[in-house]
Amino acid sequence: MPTSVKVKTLRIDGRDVSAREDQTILEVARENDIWIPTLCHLDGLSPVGACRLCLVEIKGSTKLLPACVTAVEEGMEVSTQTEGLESYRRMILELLFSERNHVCSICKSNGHCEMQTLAQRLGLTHIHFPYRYPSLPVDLSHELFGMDHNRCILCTRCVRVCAEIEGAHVWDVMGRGVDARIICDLNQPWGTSETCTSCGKCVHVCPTGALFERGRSASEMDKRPEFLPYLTLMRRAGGE
Amino acid sequence: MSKPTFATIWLDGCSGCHMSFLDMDERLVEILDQVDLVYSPLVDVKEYPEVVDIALVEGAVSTDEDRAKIRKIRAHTKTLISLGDCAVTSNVPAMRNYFPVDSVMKRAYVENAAGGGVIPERGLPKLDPRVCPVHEVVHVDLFIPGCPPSADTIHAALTELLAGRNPDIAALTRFGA
Amino acid sequence: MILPPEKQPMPSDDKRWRLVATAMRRHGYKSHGLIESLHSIQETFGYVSEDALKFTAKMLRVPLSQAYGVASFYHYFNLKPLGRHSCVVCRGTACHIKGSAQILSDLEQLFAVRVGETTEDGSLSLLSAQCLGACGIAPAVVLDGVVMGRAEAESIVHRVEEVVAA
Amino acid sequence: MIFEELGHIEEAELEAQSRFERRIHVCAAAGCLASGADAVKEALSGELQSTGLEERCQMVGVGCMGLCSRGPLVSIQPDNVLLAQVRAKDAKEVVGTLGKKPPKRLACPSDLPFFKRQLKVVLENMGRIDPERIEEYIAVGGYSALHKGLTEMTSQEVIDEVVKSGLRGRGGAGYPTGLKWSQLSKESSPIKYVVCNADEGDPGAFMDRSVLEGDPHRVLEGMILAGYATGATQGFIYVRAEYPLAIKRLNLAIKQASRLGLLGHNICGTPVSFGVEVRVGAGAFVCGEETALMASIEGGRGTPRPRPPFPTQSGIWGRPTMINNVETFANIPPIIRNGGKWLAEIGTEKSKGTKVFSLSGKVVNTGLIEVPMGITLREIIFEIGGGIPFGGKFKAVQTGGPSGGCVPDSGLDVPVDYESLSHLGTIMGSGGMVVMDDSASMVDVARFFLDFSRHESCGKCIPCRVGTVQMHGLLDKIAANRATSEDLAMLEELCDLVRKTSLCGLGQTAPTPVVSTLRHFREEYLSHLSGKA
Repeated sequence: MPTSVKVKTLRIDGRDVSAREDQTILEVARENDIWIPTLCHLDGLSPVGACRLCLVEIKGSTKLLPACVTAVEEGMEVSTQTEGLESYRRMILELLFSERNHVCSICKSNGHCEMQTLAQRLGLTHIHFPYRYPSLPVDLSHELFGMDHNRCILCTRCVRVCAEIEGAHVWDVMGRGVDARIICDLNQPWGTSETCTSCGKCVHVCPTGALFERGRSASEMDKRPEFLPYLTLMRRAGGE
Repeated sequence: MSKPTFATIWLDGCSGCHMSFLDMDERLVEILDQVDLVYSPLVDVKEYPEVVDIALVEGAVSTDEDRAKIRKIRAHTKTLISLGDCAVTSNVPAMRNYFPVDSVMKRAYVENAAGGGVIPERGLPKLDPRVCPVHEVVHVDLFIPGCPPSADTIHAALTELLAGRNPDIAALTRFGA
Repeated sequence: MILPPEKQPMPSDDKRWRLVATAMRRHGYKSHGLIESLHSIQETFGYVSEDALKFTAKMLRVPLSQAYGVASFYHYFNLKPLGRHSCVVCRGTACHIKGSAQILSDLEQLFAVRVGETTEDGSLSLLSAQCLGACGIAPAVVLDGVVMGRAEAESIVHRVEEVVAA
Repeated sequence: MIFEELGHIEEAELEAQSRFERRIHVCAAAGCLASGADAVKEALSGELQSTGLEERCQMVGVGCMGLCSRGPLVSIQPDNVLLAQVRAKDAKEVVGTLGKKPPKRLACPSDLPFFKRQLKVVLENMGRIDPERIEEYIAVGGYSALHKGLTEMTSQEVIDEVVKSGLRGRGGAGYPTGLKWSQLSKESSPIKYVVCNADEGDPGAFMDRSVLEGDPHRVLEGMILAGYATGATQGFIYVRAEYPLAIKRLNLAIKQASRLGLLGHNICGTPVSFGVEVRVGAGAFVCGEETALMASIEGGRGTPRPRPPFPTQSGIWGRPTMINNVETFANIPPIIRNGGKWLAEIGTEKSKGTKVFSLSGKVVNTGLIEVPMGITLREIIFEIGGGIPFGGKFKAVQTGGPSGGCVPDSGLDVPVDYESLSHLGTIMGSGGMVVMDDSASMVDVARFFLDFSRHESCGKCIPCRVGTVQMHGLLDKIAANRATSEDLAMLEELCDLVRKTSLCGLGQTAPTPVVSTLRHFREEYLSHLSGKA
């Protein structure tokens, strides 16, 4: 550790922990085996603080703060598992399930889906908000991969991995609000993209069954996002 | 004291949850020792009894008939349990929700029928424009997701309930399990 | 080889592209000029076409998906050509209180068009604005760029009918 | 130009004006233009010409005179005559009665409570000067604050005066302006930005629009002073595309100021440099949120990002950036001219100065008003506004647009300031004030704002993106008398969730219209629950 980096001590859920000053609450929590749920966050991609699942309480602040982007501070007292937070997290997940058509039983990622796993871990047994049932397309124009917008949660991991790691920036978000959608190039079928390198990184960082490899059947799409931290580590090492 | 009364109900679902229920095999006997099965597709009772202690509902609410039925059942049931993803999330049956009812009917009875079928005018319950989970129509006391929930899950949930405890469902199953 | 922006070919012989290119040059062909470029495209052509987006993306070296993402984020940009006439009904609070919803629904009915869309014959685009900031004269309607204040549902609908028929 | 020359311009302009016996001011702001002010101005000019009076009477298009509901407005100086609802066909009569008793049917007494109860600081030049001529601004003392600031005061002294004035951000949240300025000034980055937020998107608000259209140089002057005080050399004005006239006049003002050396390198021979660029929004309410606004200036989708880092730490292109609202900047020149203490004497303990409101809805006098902080809502609505038209009964006043709430009759006597409005469950906001009579349904009002919020949600964070849609759905259900008490409970649960967990201010305040109407008009909601209404 370079000498210029200072160490800070803080409390997370009553435990004293120490951290480098440039670390986020999420990083420190994970180092100390304190679990904070996340969906949009992925090690190796820029943080966006969008899913709001990692919100934590900080003593002295009336606002809930996203652990993924909040830097540690000396003497900070963080609570990650209060009853209020748990209830908010469940409701946020419920909103996601109600937003599009997540029919888990027939999903390629059934059993390997981060959202599904989170729902179970947070004790969600049903969605009490009314389902919206929007009519959304499935793009099967690419010869290797598919995109099912019904299962997309707009975490933008695909957008970020493609722009930040692959450097192709095939994906972006169009529109806004509940009508926002992930698009390929000029909102065109994936198979017609001139910028896609068919690297498949987007597929493997996708937390749900929205992006998948073709030819897989229900429950067969196991994602391997582990390449990412490795890749970013190697790149950083290469750059030094 | 008499045994608690028990019912199972089949709305819009594939009956997979009932199959899973039957998959409890010999444990069924153990369960049935503790309850009085008073109403079910598995038994030949036409009228829903006045009071049922525990009822398992499989399937989503798809038709006017389902709707009327579940309302009536709710009124006569103490603990109503949504069993399986169709009841809990409306699951596969709700995949017709993106299409208007008449095109769904046409697809099923005309386009997919060999030799030009017709949409039957009688004997069919009227499809609701939108399939919905049971709890959007009536109050539900417990949710057991899964497609289908495993026999172990059903067994564990029923055992806990019969022992007067509240089962920790999320520890047993999840959506799509 | 990537051509510098000055050397990029125009999408067509249409001289108006030069106006657009000038707007881009004003921002040094930098990606932060994207929204300003889209403004100039819409001002010049009335809408932002796919060709225009491709051209902009190339000139400003912005990914295609980003150009589309930005253009579709801002409701001021039309990604489809507008009708011969346009009618913008303000949906701001003051206009709402004074009955703009009625004006909108009357127009929708009369011209068989949904707000945000153009009639089949291309004669009228019916649009709405969140607030035109003309609350003092609510309800406000903009017909072909002219603001009409204190609009009465009946007279407005009549006026639009006249203009479209003319 | 050097600063001393400002005096020459002022003299020349006053001298030119004194050659005329009279000035006819025709309102050239959006409201009156829509009522036909252009045609009135043309007709009056024509009439002056044909009567040979054009040498003796100067025609001036001026900024908003406030009483938009009675436009087009014409004022004749120095006779202090105000004419309302003037039509082109009235031109002959108006010109014919110059210097005499004005036509009775047009005359509007200038001692109406609408005018008398106001206190104009920000709007002091409105209706007095031609916003398209910098000379007129200079002739009423314009740019003298800049002169004073840049030549007689250190940048710290400028900040000190702003701190002393107690001025708080007029964009809605009321953050102390001086504090923000000193935060930016402490940043060591060689490049810093000052941004004027003119993305006034609240439905029911047109204060910023009127200021930009009626007195654009005042905003520029405030921005240049901010640049000097904080060490920023580049400014942006982010204006909504829906305000084409404001954009035109701003660009013109920038051109004029640059020509005189009041903008650009080495302003008037001082070492201070400051440039301003107009950036035009494109129809996204969320861009009024400062981090979204910055994303938009960078050319991207206007989606907010979490704070910290705050813009003053890391803003546009990662550089320290300070964002103030139009009205905030417009307050700066008088503060520097008269000293911070002068402004601090107006208003309440915690809210200093005046506030501009756009008064609209079911009220007799709709238009643009400026009042001292601490005035009551009742005075605004019933004295300045003239009460409810057609003998209607007041029900509620909505302030703060989609982030604000409704105040019922019982709250009308509370003095207007940031804190008291917040106690009433609403916010000061940027100044939209929409009056509703008893024909308004509060469920419908809440539904209207949620409809707005769900359409304006950027979609980045889940609670706002989906939560607002679910809330709107529930309000639909309630309005249609199909909802149950569980639905109402769900609505309240969503209010709490969206407020506490959304990423930005838009989401965090989106539930306010529901929360506030539930607080003050709960029985109305209850009467809609199924089987009851």
